[in-house]
Order: sequence, then C-alpha cells, then structure tokens
Amino acid sequence: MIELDAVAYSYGGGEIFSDVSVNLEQGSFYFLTGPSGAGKTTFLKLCYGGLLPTAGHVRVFGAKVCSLERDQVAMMRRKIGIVQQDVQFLDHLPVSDNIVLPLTISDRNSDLAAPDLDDLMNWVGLTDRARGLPEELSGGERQRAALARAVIMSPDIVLADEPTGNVDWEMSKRLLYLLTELNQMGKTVLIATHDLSLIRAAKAQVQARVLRISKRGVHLAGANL
Amino acid sequence: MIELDAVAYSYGGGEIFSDVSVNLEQGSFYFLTGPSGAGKTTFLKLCYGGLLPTAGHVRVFGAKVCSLERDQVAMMRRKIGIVQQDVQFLDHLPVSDNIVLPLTISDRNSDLAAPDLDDLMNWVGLTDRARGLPEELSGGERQRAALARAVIMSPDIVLADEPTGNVDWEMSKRLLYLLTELNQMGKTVLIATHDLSLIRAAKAQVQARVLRISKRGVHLAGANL
Amino acid sequence: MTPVLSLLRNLIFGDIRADSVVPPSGFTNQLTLFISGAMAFLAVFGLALSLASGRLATKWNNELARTATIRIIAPPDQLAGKTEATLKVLQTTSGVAEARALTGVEQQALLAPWLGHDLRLDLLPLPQLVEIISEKVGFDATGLRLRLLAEVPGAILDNHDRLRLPLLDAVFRMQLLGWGVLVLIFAVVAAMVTLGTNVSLAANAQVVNVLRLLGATDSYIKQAFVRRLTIKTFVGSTLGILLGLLTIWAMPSVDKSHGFLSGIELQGEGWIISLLLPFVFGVVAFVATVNAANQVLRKIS
Amino acid sequence: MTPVLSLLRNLIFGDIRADSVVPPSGFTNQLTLFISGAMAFLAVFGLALSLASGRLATKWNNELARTATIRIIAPPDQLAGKTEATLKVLQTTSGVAEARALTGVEQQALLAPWLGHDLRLDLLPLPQLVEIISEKVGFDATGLRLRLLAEVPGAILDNHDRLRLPLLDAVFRMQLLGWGVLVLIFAVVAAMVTLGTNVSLAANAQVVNVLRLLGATDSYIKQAFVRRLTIKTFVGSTLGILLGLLTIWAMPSVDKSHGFLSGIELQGEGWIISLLLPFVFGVVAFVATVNAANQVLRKIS
Ligand SMILES: Nc1ncnc2c1ncn2[C@@H]1O[C@H](COP(=O)(O)OP(=O)(O)OP(=O)(O)O)[C@@H](O)[C@H]1O
Ligand SMILES: Nc1ncnc2c1ncn2[C@@H]1O[C@H](COP(=O)(O)OP(=O)(O)OP(=O)(O)O)[C@@H](O)[C@H]1O
Ligand SMILES: [Mg+2]
Ligand SMILES: [Mg+2]
Repeated sequence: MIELDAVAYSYGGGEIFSDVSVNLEQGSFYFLTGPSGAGKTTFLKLCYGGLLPTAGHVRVFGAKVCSLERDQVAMMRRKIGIVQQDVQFLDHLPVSDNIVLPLTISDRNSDLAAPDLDDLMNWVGLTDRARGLPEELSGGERQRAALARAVIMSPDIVLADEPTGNVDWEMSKRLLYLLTELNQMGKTVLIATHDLSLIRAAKAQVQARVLRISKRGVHLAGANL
Repeated sequence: MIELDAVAYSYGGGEIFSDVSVNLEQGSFYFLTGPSGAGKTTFLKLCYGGLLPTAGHVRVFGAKVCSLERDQVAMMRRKIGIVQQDVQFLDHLPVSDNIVLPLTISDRNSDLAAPDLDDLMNWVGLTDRARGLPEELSGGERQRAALARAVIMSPDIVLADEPTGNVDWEMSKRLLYLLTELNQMGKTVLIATHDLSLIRAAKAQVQARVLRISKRGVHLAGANL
Repeated sequence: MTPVLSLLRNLIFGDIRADSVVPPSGFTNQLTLFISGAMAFLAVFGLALSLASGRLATKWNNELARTATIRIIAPPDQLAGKTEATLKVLQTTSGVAEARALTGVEQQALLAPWLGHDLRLDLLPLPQLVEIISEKVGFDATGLRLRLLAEVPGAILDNHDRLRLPLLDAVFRMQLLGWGVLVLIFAVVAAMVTLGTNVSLAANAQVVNVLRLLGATDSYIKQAFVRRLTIKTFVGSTLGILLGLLTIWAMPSVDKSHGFLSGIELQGEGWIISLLLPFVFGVVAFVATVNAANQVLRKIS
Repeated sequence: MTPVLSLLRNLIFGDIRADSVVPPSGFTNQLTLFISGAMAFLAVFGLALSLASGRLATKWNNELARTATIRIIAPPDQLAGKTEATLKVLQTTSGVAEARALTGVEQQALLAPWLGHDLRLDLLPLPQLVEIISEKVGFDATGLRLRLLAEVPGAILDNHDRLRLPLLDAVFRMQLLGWGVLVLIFAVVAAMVTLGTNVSLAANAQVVNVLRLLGATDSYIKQAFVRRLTIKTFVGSTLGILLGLLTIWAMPSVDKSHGFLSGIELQGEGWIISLLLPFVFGVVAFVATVNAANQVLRKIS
C-alpha cells in the first residue's frame, strides 16, 4: 500500500530520517513508536503526502506521491483516513457534520445510512455531543471525533497520530477495537503512539507489527517492547 | 490556597458539577482524574477564574474570584502557573521567548538568570528547539514548552491539564520530577490526567492525593486506584 | 476562459451544500461586506458628479449650440427688407427649426447691461438681430454663412462658439474627474477584494487544511470561497449604493434657475446605472477573488 | 480624558518590548495599511477638489467684486463733463483703487458680440462707461450710488451682483462637495479602523487568550494593539498621500486661461494640509482603536 524507498527528510536543520525503506503491506496492522520528537508525526505526513521527502520516493497505491497532480493527491487522500495529532475541525459546523465531512466532500453523503452514523457516534461516545460545536468538546472528545471522521469512509488505509493521547484507558480500548475491526475487513492501519500499554493490549487482539524510530531510521521492533 | 465552596457548573446543558466543595491546601500535591469528558478541564478553569461557577463560590488566595476586578484577576494569574490541554503560544515569537513570556508580561525579565533558563530548557529537552517557532514543535515538545512556561515564575500554584498526554514515559517522569521539586519548595500542584501509571509513579516520589470526578462530584480517592 | 466559465456556472448553480464548509459570518466576510459597501457609497457620489457634469455639458451645449444669432447691418430703410430676405433664406436652410427677428424690446433687454434700460434704441442705427433655434442635428454654419454672404450682404451669423468652447471644456474636465473617481474606486475595490481573498484564505487556513486533508480538490475549495466573497461584495455594494442614493435623495434640492452646477443629483439614467453598480462590483469581486484564490491555493501545499 | 492621555503617553514612550507580543506583520496589519493608504489617496483628491473650488471662488469673487462699472447717460455735449465729475467723485470715495473712463475702442469691443465690429460707435449716442477697480476692502456701493445721484445725475453704478451671485453659489456648492467627500473619507477611515481593530483583536484571539492566561492586564494588551494599528494607519496614509500627490503632480497641467475650473491641482496650503493628513488619520485611528479595543477586551473574558 505505502512504500518508502530510501527516503530522507529534513525540515531544514538536521535530518529527521535518512535512508528509510519501509513497506506497509495491505491488510496489516502497524504501530509506530519512538520518543517525543523522534519523527512519528513526520513519518505519517510523508505517508499521506503532507510532506514530500527530501530524497528517495514514497509510493502510495503504487503511484509516486511526488509526481502526482494536486487533484490526484486529493483523490488519493479520499482513500486514506487521517487522524492528526493536533486535531482540526471546521469550527462553525456541528460535530456530526464534521464527522461526515469526508462524505460531503466526495459527494457521497447518500452512501451513509443514518443508523450507521448513530452506531459510530455511540461507539466513540459522542451521541450526546453530536449537535454541539467542535470547540465545545473536551480534549478526549475531539480525538474521538477525529477518529470517527477518519473511519467514516471506510478508507483503505487509516493513519492515526496519537489517537488515544487524551482519552482514558477504557475509551482507548474501544477506539482500538474500532481500528482492529477495520483491519479485519482488510484495511491497513498505522497508529503512531508513545503508549506502550496500548501496543501490548492490541497485540492480544490482532497481529500487530511495531515500527520503532531510532537513529534517523525506522526499524521493525522484536517481540519484546 | 484554592477553595471551592458548594460549586455548581453547567455549560448551558446538563450540570457538569453540582455542589462540589474542595479545599486545595498549600504545599500539597494533587492529581485530578476521571474519564474523558468528566470535567477535569472544567474543574481547572474554575480554579483559575477561566470560568465562573453557576452556583457557589471559588476562593483563590482567600479572595472570591467572582468579585475580583479584571486587573485583579490578571494579578492573581501571575501567581498561578497554568498548562492548558490545548497548549497555545504566541506563534510569532521563538519558543524561548514564549517560555519567558510570564516574566515579560510582569516586567520581571531581569529576575531570571540566563543559566537558570538554560537549565530549565535542558531539563525539558528543548535546548535545540529554543530558537525555533512554536509551530515547528512536535506535539510532545509543545507540552514540555508549556510546562516550562508555567513554572518559570515559580508560581504559588501549578495547574496542569494532561501535561504528559503526548510525551513518552521517560519524559513523563522528568516532567513529574520538575513538579515534585516545585512541590518540595512548598508550592501547590494539581495535575489533571487520565494516566493512572503516572499517578502510581508519582506516589513513589511524593505524597500525592488523588481527586476523582464521578457523578458530578469531586471525591478524594482511596489508596487503591 | 472555459475554467472561468465553468466556475461561473458553479457559482450560480453549484452545489449549495458545499458552501457550508466556509464559515458563513467570519470577520473577513464582514470586512468584505463593509469595504464594498463603503466603496459603493463613494461610487454613487462619483457617478452623480460625472452625470451632473455630463448633464450640465449637454444643457449648455444644447442651449448654446441650438441657438444662434444673425446680425443684419444695413441702413435703416433697407433693414426690414434684408430681415425678410434672411428669414426666407433660413426657411430653406435644413436644420433650422425656428427663426424670428427680435423685437425692439428684446434687443433692448440684451443691450441693457451695457447701455442701460432708458436708452431709446429706435433712435439708434442698430443692427437687427434674428434668433435661430436649430433642430437637434443642427445646421451647416459655414454653408449658411456663404449663402447669406451671397443673398443678404450685411447679415452675419454668430453661432456662439467663442462662448461655448471654454465652458464645454471646463465641464468636460469635471466629467473626466467624476469618471476618474469611479475608475479609482473600482481599482480600490478590486485591490481590496484581492487582499480580502488573501486575508480570507489566510484566516481560514485551518478550513483549507481540513478540506485538503479530507481530499477536497482545489476547485471545490475555491468555489466555496469565491461564492461567499462574491455574494458578500454584491450584498455590501448594494447596501452601500442604497445608502448613497438615500443620501443624495435627502440632500436639499438645488434651485434649478442657477443652472450652473445643478447640484449633485441623479436622474433617469443615473438611477439605472446606480442599480447596475452592484453587478459591476460583483464581477470585479468575482474576477479578483478567482485570481487571488488561484494564487493562494497554489502556495498552500 | 486622563486614561486616554496616559495611553497616549505610553503609545509614544511606552515599553517597546511589550509590542513584540502582537504579531508584527499579520494580515490585519497589512489590511489596515492598505485601507488607510487607499483612503488617504482618495482624501488627497477630495482635498484638491475642495481647494481648487475655493481658489476659483476667491478668484471670481475678486475679479467681479473688485471691478464695477458706472454708466453715464447724457446728451453727447454733456458727456465729457459728467465723466469728469464722476471721476472726481470716485477719487474721493474710500475703497476705490482706480477709476478710468473706457476708450471708444474698449466700448466697441464690449458691444461687439451684439452689434458687430463694423459699427461706428462714435455716431451713436452711447453712454460712457467708467471702470472701477476697488481696493481689497471694497467700497460702499449704496453710498456711492446716492452720491452719484446727487452730484452726477445720469451716472448709474453697476457692481455685477447679478452675474456674481449665481457663480459664487455654484462654486460654493463644489467646495461643499469637496469637503463633504473629505468628511466622508474620514468617517470611512474611522469606521474601517474600528472594524479593523475588532478584526485584529478577533484574529488575534489566541494572542489575547495567551496574554490573559499569563496575567497580562487589559491596558498592557490594549497598548500593544493600539500602537501597532495606529502606526500602521499612519504609515499607510503617508504612503497613500504620497502616491496621491504624485498622481496629481503628474496630471497634465491645465491651461490657466480658461480660468473656469483651473484643474485639480494643489498649491501652497494644499501641500501643507496634505502632509498633515497622516497625522489626522493617525489621530482618527488612535481614537477608533482605543474605543474598539476597550469594547472588545471587555467582551472577551
Ligand atoms: N515544521 C517544522 N520545522 C522545523 N522542525 C520541525 C517541524 N516540525 C517538526 N519539527 C521537528 O522535527 C522533529 C520531529 O517532529 P515530529 O513532530 O515528527 O515528532 P514526533 O515523533 O511526532 O513527536 P511527538 O511524540 O512529541 O509528537 C522534532 O524535533 C520537531 O521539533
Ligand atoms: N464550551 C463548552 N460548551 C458546552 N459544553 C462543553 C464546553 N466545554 C466542555 N463541554 C462539555 O463538558 C464536558 C466536560 O468537559 P471537560 O473538557 O471538562 O472534560 P475533561 O474531563 O477535561 O475531558 P478530557 O479528558 O476528554 O479532556 C464534556 O462533555 C464537554 O463536551
Ligand atoms: Mg507527533
Ligand atoms: Mg480535558
């Protein structure tokens, strides 16, 4: 699905990554971990074309990201569900409208049955908050809304950056369950997190691989965390 | 230091708190916990006058917050170090300027020796990033910068909302250490968090009391978490 | 041109739902509303000034161009005959609507400022004056002069050119000034809308980011912003123009008899042009917004 | 008044470091710069129009008020004597700078448009015209009329009132229009700066929030914003005015001989007033900003 081929990246200062080659296989479940400031967010941005590598190539769905037209990038993103670390919404639209926004944009609003939306809202515990505005959400509620928005199109790939940083343990497990369900449907999932207990919990449910960022590289971690 | 007296709060819908009476004693170390959306952030805002209670009274340093003039509230806040959940900076100023901003505002820049600032930056691991802009920080780096900003005036009270939500375990312990140090100097500390392992770790270092939000009330939790 | 046309079609018939992604009442919208309102308000005055000058020019031109005088100098006994002959010539001159000899009283009135009222003109060997009122098209002055020279020696045509030209020149200048102000105002509107679009897109960077992240194409984003801003400009300028018209209408009417600068007021075509202004503003805003949006969106990655 | 004064003092001498908390080149600053520039540009034209009208009014007033004519009607043999007597009366009239009888040629030139050039005036019993040029202060027309009636019967004073008044009225209207445009422009500037401050504070809500959280007082926040916006307005209007002056200076100079509307150009006092405009804009901006900031800050908790 997503292939990084000898990728290097630098924001202008020192290199964050140098010569990283990773292949995220279809239908797999990945965790990306590493200390704060290691480059987890940067890695995710490279995956969805939010940043272009300073060297090497990123291929998504087989196409080189750097050679895509702007509109082609837009089409590509419709097949990727993204949860950013600093979650952003359209602040003037109610939470539920924000969650169905990916459908609105690709003009597929009719694809979604109302009960499905209700189920999803219920699962992430936002049924009460659906008519509120995003700025009225608590920190954890924002993250849950963002995850709901990322999965509503049942995208081929889900890239989630610290999706459980602000939610309690019970809720973390519910969110994790949502992602493992998607994975079981054959979707690729990548979660960046510093929360090792989340990774341990996931390993009980799904065959997850752990990518660890260290020394400007990304390596598959062994069984022990 | 901070006294809540029969406080109730509602954002307009249902009540978040009703009849909460809590007294945060000087020199104590508190954790505030509860599930996502329970009202942790709301509680902190009530403590520093960011919200005024819909019923009851909040007293900070002995003064009723609701009867303070705007300028008196400003003076009160100079003695409280606050880490918000959605950390905000002045985006046009370098990280180091943002961290010393509380001193700039109260015109006390000369109070701070350069080595002290360097020590602090080093402890939170931001020495490299000091000249960068806030938007160039990673999620965890932002939280660390916010904590540094909150403690730089060595305030009488530190109120921190999920200060470790985006940092790894090693860094969490360093930040916790910073706060226990302050506590040892006689300052009052209140940390809102959903991270039970952080609370457990703290209990080894400092005599921490845990406040738990449940059923629209705030209760002192027992020894077992 | 085609992308602009399709954008225009979308603007009018496009997916209304897509609009909702742009904040409806952000402060940049407010600003656009206000700026276009203020500019439209000023534009009405510029327009009124232009039109008033234009009217004045036409009036003077008509009054002076459509009247001319023939002066007949002859010994008193031949005067009546020559007047007769002149009038006959004028009857067969195409473009002359009316011609008549002035009476003694009228001649006296004309000369009064110089000679006083109490002068008995009939004692003077004065020339006879014949007043001509031409048709709209006017008559051929040179041709008439030549005919008079041949047929009625002593009859001299004076078509007031000396008086008319400097006045017309002055009025032309005023008119130019008015139009200049209008052009200036449109330039300011275009510049402000361009800046406004930049500001709006910059202020709504988060909106653009979210839309991009979720797979919105450039044209989708652009359309929403362009529509909002164009509509705001249209509404703002409509309000500004209404306010301007109201102000002009409320201004004390000017005593027409002075005739020189018949006040700053709108008539017929003025009202119509004023009511067209919002559309002109809208088009200016549309073009400026599309340009600015294209540039900004290309910059934001 | 005292808080405003102390704010003003802070504005000029205040803690420069405090400024840095407001983004230096945010888009609202840019917008303020641009708006005040555009308005100042228009203001220069309004000013030029007012001043040009004023000049014109003065000129016409001078030309017409300072000249007057006396018409002496008498039998040909008494004419010379009466002229003599009139001139003597005028010599002892205070306010008359110069008086002289027109020559035959001059009288002919005056009457030519009505009577033609080839009329021999010396054959006509025409009145004698005496031209008066008054001093700045002017003379007492009624008094002179009475004296002439007593001492030189047949000499009639004509001081051109009938010609002058409608012209002056018209020019007065133009002048009013020019000042009206100026007032309008200042109102627009004040409104825009008010709105701009609102926008700026709203756009910088995050800045205000951060400052509040860290214990900044209202006056600290206000001072920083007010200084930024006032300075931007000042700079913007200076640029706009310079551009306006340059444009006016570059406009083709008008042939003065037409005299009617001597173009839209600045002279002496015009240049000075123009260069004062930025300060006026600055003050308008200052007052508007302080007001808006007071209101907005009271609203944001
Ligand atoms: N726009 C930028 N300009 C310059 N440096 C940047 C920029 N964005 C990130 N960085 C730096 O690059 C490094 C990696 O950042 P990144 O956000 O990828 O870290 P992360 O692993 O996501 O950290 P965290 O767990 O704290 O979110 C950090 O040191 C950060 O300061
Ligand atoms: N401005 C607001 N308007 C209306 N409701 C609000 C507002 N802010 C918060 N709420 C609601 O109040 C409740 C408590 O919010 P609060 O932010 O205090 O929760 P929290 O305990 O901090 O949660 P989290 O751990 O997710 O940050 C939530 O359900 C939230 O949706
Ligand atoms: Mg990150
Ligand atoms: Mg919270």
